[in-house]
Parts: sequence; structure tokens; C-alpha cells
Amino acid sequence: MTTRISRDALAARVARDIPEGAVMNLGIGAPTRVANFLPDGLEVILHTENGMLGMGPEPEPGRVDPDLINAGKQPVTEQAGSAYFHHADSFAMMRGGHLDVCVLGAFQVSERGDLANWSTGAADSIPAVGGAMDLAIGAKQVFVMTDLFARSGEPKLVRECSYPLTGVRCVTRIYTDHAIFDVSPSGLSVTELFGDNTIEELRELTGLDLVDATTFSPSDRSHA
Amino acid sequence: MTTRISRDALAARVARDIPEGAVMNLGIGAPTRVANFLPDGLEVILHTENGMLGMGPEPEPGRVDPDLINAGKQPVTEQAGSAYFHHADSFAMMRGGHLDVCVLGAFQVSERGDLANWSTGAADSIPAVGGAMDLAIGAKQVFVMTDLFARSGEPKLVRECSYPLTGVRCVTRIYTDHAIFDVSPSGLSVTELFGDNTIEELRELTGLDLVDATTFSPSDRSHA
Amino acid sequence: MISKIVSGLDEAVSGISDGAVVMIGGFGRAGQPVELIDALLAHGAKDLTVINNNAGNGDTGLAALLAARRVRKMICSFPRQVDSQVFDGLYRAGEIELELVPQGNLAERIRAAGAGIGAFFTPTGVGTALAEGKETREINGRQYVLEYALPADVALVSALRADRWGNLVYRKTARNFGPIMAAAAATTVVQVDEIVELGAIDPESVVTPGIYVNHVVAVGERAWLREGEFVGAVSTEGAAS
Amino acid sequence: MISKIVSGLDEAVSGISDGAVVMIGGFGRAGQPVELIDALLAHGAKDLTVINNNAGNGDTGLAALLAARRVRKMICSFPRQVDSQVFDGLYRAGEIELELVPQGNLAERIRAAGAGIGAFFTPTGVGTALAEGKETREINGRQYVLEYALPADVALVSALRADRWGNLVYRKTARNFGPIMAAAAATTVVQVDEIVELGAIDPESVVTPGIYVNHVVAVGERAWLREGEFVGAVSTEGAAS
Repeated sequence: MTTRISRDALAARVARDIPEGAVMNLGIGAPTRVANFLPDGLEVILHTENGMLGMGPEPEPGRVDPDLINAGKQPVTEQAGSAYFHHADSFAMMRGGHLDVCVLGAFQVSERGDLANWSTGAADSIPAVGGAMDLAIGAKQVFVMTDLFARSGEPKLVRECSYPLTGVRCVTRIYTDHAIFDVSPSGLSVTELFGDNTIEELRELTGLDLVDATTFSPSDRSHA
Repeated sequence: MTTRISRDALAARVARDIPEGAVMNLGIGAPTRVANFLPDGLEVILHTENGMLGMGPEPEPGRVDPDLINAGKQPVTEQAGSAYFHHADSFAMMRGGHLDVCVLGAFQVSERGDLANWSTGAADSIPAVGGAMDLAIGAKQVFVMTDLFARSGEPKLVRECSYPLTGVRCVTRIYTDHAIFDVSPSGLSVTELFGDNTIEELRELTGLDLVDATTFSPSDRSHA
Repeated sequence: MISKIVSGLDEAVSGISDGAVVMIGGFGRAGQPVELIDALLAHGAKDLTVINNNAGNGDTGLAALLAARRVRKMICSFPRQVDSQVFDGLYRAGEIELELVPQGNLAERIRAAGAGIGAFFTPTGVGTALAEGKETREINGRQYVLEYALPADVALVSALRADRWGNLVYRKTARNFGPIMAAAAATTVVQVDEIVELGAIDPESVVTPGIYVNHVVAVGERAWLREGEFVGAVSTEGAAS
Repeated sequence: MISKIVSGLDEAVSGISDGAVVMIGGFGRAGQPVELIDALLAHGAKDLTVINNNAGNGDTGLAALLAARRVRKMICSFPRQVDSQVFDGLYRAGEIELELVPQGNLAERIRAAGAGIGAFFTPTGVGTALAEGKETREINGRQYVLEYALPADVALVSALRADRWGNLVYRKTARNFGPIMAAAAATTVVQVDEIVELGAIDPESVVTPGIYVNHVVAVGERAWLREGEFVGAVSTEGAAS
């Protein structure tokens, strides 16, 4: 039985890798939680692709402003230093490589860093892509934050994505509930294992040739 | 001997064709004078390609602001209703066909509306194009304002431009010191003759097959 | 005297013909020109192509226009939302056409139309199903796909304030698609909370210069400002950009 | 705490290496970052490619950089001015390379570099000598020429005010190339009159968001504002855009 850390523990782990001053876009869903774990006083600038830098947390009750929402259409707030701009300027910012980090969810990530997160390809679903393809190529570092296994038990890290692609060779690092993986020229390398998980187990479960790039001793892993 | 009207009379004649509400860019040199002849109270919005709409006349002495200049780098003023924007937005406005009128100078205009006004092609000159090529395609109507003949005596209206082109089939109308010409599918048509000039004389002097499209009786011409 | 101000919503949309390509501003509900959409519905134009980031929320605004079967085709990035039941039904029944465009390419195609750019090479979508059949090219070692300008006959936009020249300022993230749609349409119709004196908008802060605006109609201050306090019960949509 | 503020001009330009591609803001003298250019001159980087609308005025600023033989190549739209004698001399002597670009294509190429667009089809220049050898295409009945993004290693920009995140506002037509150059360069260095508290710039009026800015240095209020009155004796240049 492998160790799985909780969604919040994973969000906290991602947050530890965000340096002060980073400009960051947090995808809809679990990635949004990363903001909750940034240390107080650490200045990180949040971008939302619907036209804002310097986005603050959700408002207090009674202070919801329908003109101030994030890409998930949830109410947010304004921080000192924020700026508004139109949609073309906002996506120019992403496409031009000006964001430091995007954190995204995934259906699948291939060992060369292809991302599939916009469509399961199901025939009866209504296709909707939103900003997913722009986010996939929209930062210097593209982090994926996901469970290692889908509910069906299938691994989400794969040799080739079977779901429709969002972006090609775009993912830098994958934070999963089991371990952290870096996309490297030689494939996926494991940089950190959570709990008692071992490379061998993960190799077996995913069927991938994982490179061992862990630098933490077991005792170091207690942070997870 | 043909009749030539003065540069200011020509500027006044161009000004008569500018309707209220027009957004207009006046090229460097003689075209700039058109602004002096717009009737008081007529609202025309002047664009300058270095990033402003709602440009006003030159400032009074002692009120020159080095941050407020036109494309000719001369000091100007700000009118109520003006707006500033950056260079890409300014040229997007022109290229996108949003200006109503540009008035430009010319070395040559061909009978199909090609414009040459940026270079004489002289081997020793330092090439410089500025916004000329953008202005040439940068308005719904592109007016040229020029003497009909160069100092050398050569006509500036020609079958084919011999000088390097600024734009292809871009000129709508040519206001000259002798007559006004429209670029039409069948070539150049003369819509207005100044003074005692006749189509026959102009045909002879230019060597062009000018269409007679004048609608003014001789008595009407006294305005020039 | 220049005045782009029209007195009524009906007049503002009266020029929209059957078959028109209509851009509608807004991202979800933020910046959606609800009063103009209602006027378009009352006006009756049909067989429309609508360009909007989404495909309607709930039963009002764009969703109502869809429900009335006025829209032949949607061009958008994210039709599927928790409350997009009107579009969903039409789409599943094969009664509406959909052109799906990644959001940034949608925005850039609209921007290109306003800016006189015919087409551009974008990295977004390369290698995906949404680039299938499109021209691709490697430039300086990176792969790009060619996308074309997306113009419109009419844009319906919501802004905060206008002057009589049509200069506009927006409010917070309700700005979104407004400025680029205003520039991309042959005719731009804007609803604003308030019309102010010429000169009252700082020239340094104008977001949409009046050159892009044809008709402005004042619809009164938006509810959450009129009430003097922000609201506590705006529904937040779980799903998606 | 984020702070892009550096205390000295020397520090601001210290990262510029020999051979760098340097964008310099300004249109003629308006918006020219004179203090940063002087610092670059003192810094000593050579073999530069400089992107500016013009090619220097008089003997100061960019002209001084040219006179010191630090510039291998100019990319600009309008080198020839009444007071461009420094460039003129170098050019006639074959001692500087020139890439001439129509002003709007120059601006759009810079914008494309910042916006991640690899290349675009523009109608400007079609059929002229400046489009010779370039790919052309007809799109919807109009002719276009393909132009490529123009990025830079460094941008030197002059703005009016900044906060410590690097958010910028400009002043009047001195805005010109500043915002697009700030976005197009790997490193953007900005001189401002004044640094204000974070939050003092209205988020609706920020022109260049801090994401595009690396270093900000305050150089004091521009002379004509410091004097409390506008000036009467600024030379007006007869020639050209």
C-alpha cells in the first residue's frame, strides 16, 4: 500500500517551491488551494487570465463584487499593486512567457511533458477549452498538481497521452499525492517521495522508467 | 498659363471636405495646415501616430510641453476628450482602418492610386520611412495634398510611379494646386478645376487620360 | 458637435441585421452587456453568429438569446458551464453550430481584426485537436499555428463610464473582452452606467478611445454600486474558464 | 518583499553585455531615457544592436552612444532628422548597419515579441521596397506581408511614476514605445521621475504592469515639471516621423 498525502498537504508542498516575487497563475480547482499555503508576508503576485495581476483572496461575506472575479468566475479581491488589463493583453502576458509559474490540474501527463487536461474525448461531452491551452504554454515553469492515479486506478503519468492534448512538451514538474516528478530530457525523474513510497513501487504501478533523482533522506521526508 | 492656388487656399479647400466627427491624421508639412482652416466649432478629432487622439493646436509661447508632441515632433496641446495610447495601439488604429481620413504629401501618385512619398531613391540619401507606409494604408480615405508639378516641372500625377512606392492603390483623392482628382476604376477623374484651368490643359500637361467629372459651373469655382 | 449618445436601448441595437456576426463582451456574467442583449432579443434579429467567451449562463442575457433560437453559431472558448443548460440542450440537439477557440487565440484573433493584422502565428494549441488542419510553422525553434483575424459586424459592450466622444473606462475584471471587441467590430454599441462630461475622463486613463465606439447608451449604475455596498449572495460558478 | 527599485543608474544598466540587443524607448526626445543612455555609455557595453524609432538627435543620449561607436546596428523607422548628424556620418562612412522598418511594423513586431506571437501578416509595406524578398499572402482579398517578432535582451524605458512592483504610468505622448518595449525585452530597466507607495497607482490606470519590469531607478522630476511651468524654448524639429 503506497502513501498518499492529502490535497492540502500537496498544495502546501507546491507552495514551498514558490519563491518571493513569483508571478503565478493557479488553475481552477485544486491548484487554487496553493494560495492558502503561501507564508504570510511572502509577496507572490497572482495573475488571473480574465485580466488582472495582484489578485487577492476571496472577499469577506457581504463584500462580493461581481465585477471582480477570477478565471473560475469566483469572487476575489484586489491587492495593493494590482493592475487590470483586457483579455488580449492578459493572454499576451502568458503566451509571451512572462509568468513565472502556472499550476494546473491534469488528466494525463506524458513522460516527455505533454499535458492532457481539457477533454476526455468522450463523444457526448460538450467541448470546452477555455484558457487551458494558453496556460499550458503560458509560464516559464508549468507545474501540474494531481493525484498520481485516476479514480479508475489508471496512472495519470503515461508514456503517451491517450486523451486529447492540451499542450506538447510543456510540463516542467508534476506534484502528485505520491511523489514529485521532474520532466527531464531522459524522461521522468522522481525528485521527492512522500511517506514510505519507493521508486520501485512507482515504477511498477506506472510502468514507467523513472529516474531516481531524490536527494532527501527518509527522515527529511517527514515534512510531507 | 494655368491657374495655381496657394498652399493655404488648398488647405482650406481640403478642410471643406472634412465632415464633423471625422477622425483625421494630417501628415507632416503642408497637410498640417488643413487644421488651420477647419471652421470654429466643427468637431474633428486629430490623431497623431505617436500615440494620441484629440490633439489640439500648437501651444501658446511659454506653454510648450516636451512630452506633448505630434508626429513631426512639434509641440501640440490636448483637447477635452483626448486619449493617449502606446505606439502599437496607435498603429493598430491606423492599420485597422479606423481613421476616417489621412491627408498626406506626395512625390508621385499613379493613376491607379499608388503613392510614392517616402524616398526619391537617390543613392546617397539616408533612407527613412517613419509612419509613411502605415499612413498610406491607414484610413478609410487617403487624401493627397500636393502641387501638381514638381519644381523640376515634372507632373506628380503619373501612369506609373518611378520613385519607390509607399503604398499600392491606396490613394482616394488628390488635392493639387490646379485641380482635384479622384482615383476611380477607370483612372483619374477631375472633380474640380481651380481658376481658369481646363481638363484639356491638364491632359496635355500630365499626359494622362483624365476623366471629366467636374460638376461645378465656372461661377462656382470662385471659392478657390 | 460629436455625440455618440443615443437615448434608448432599442435605438442602440436597431442597426443589427439578420445574419450579423455579433461580438458580446463579458466573461461569464462580469462585463456582460445584459441590457443590450435584452434589446437585441426584443429587436428580433436572427440567424446570428455570436462571439463570446462563453455560451450563456442561466436563462437570461445571452442564454435567453440562444433560447429564442436567434443564434445559428457560437464562437467561444468555454461553452460548458454549470448553468449553460440552454446552450447544452441546443448543442446536443444539433441545433447550434460551435466553433471552439482557445481563449487566448480567441482574444488575439479579435485583437488582430481590430488592428488590421490578417493572421498570426501563435504557439497556443500546437499539436492539439484544435490546430488540426491548420498551417503550422517553426520560427526560431518554436512551433506555431496560423490563426486568422476574427472581425464582427457589431460589438455589444458594457463599460462603466463614457463621454460623448465615446471614450470608455471599465470596472475591474469586467473590462475583459470589451476593449478588443470594440475595436474589432464595424459598429460598436456600448452600455454604460453613466455618461460624463467631455474632459471628465483622464486622457491617460482612457481604455477604449472613442474612435472605436459608435453608439453609447446609459443604463444607470450597476446594482451593486447603486446599493452602496457590495453584495453577499452572488452565485459563484464552480466550473471553469 | 518585492522591490524592483535600484538606487543608482550604474546598477540599473550593469547587466548589459557586449553584443546585446537594446531597445531604447522614446519618439525623438519625448520619452527618451536620457539618464539610462548616459549610464549605458559610462558602463561601456559595445557592439550593440539598438532598436529605437529614430537614430539619435543632436549630440546627447542615443546620439552620444552612436558617437562613441558602441552601436553596430540600428533598427529604426526614421534615422534621418534635421539633427541626426552623428548617425548620418556613421552611415555614410559605412560604419553602422541599418535595418529600416515602417514605424507601425516596428511597433507591431515589438508588440509581437512581448506577446509570444512568432510572426504576423501586415498590410503595411506591401508592394514596396521594404517588403522585397518577404513572404506575402492574400487573405480575404487583401494583400499582406509576413513580419517577424522583434525581441531584445534589454529595454531602456522612461516613465513618469513607478511603485516597487514595477507598475508604471507614463506622461502624454512620452508613452509611445515604452509599454511595448518593456514587454518585449528579457530585462527591462526603467527610469522614472518618482517612486510612489504600492497602491498609489490606480489599478485601472496602470499602463505597464510590473510583470514587465525588472529594475526601476528614480531620476527626479523632469525639468519642465520641476520648474512648475512649461517651457518656451524647446527646439521643434522640422523633419519627420
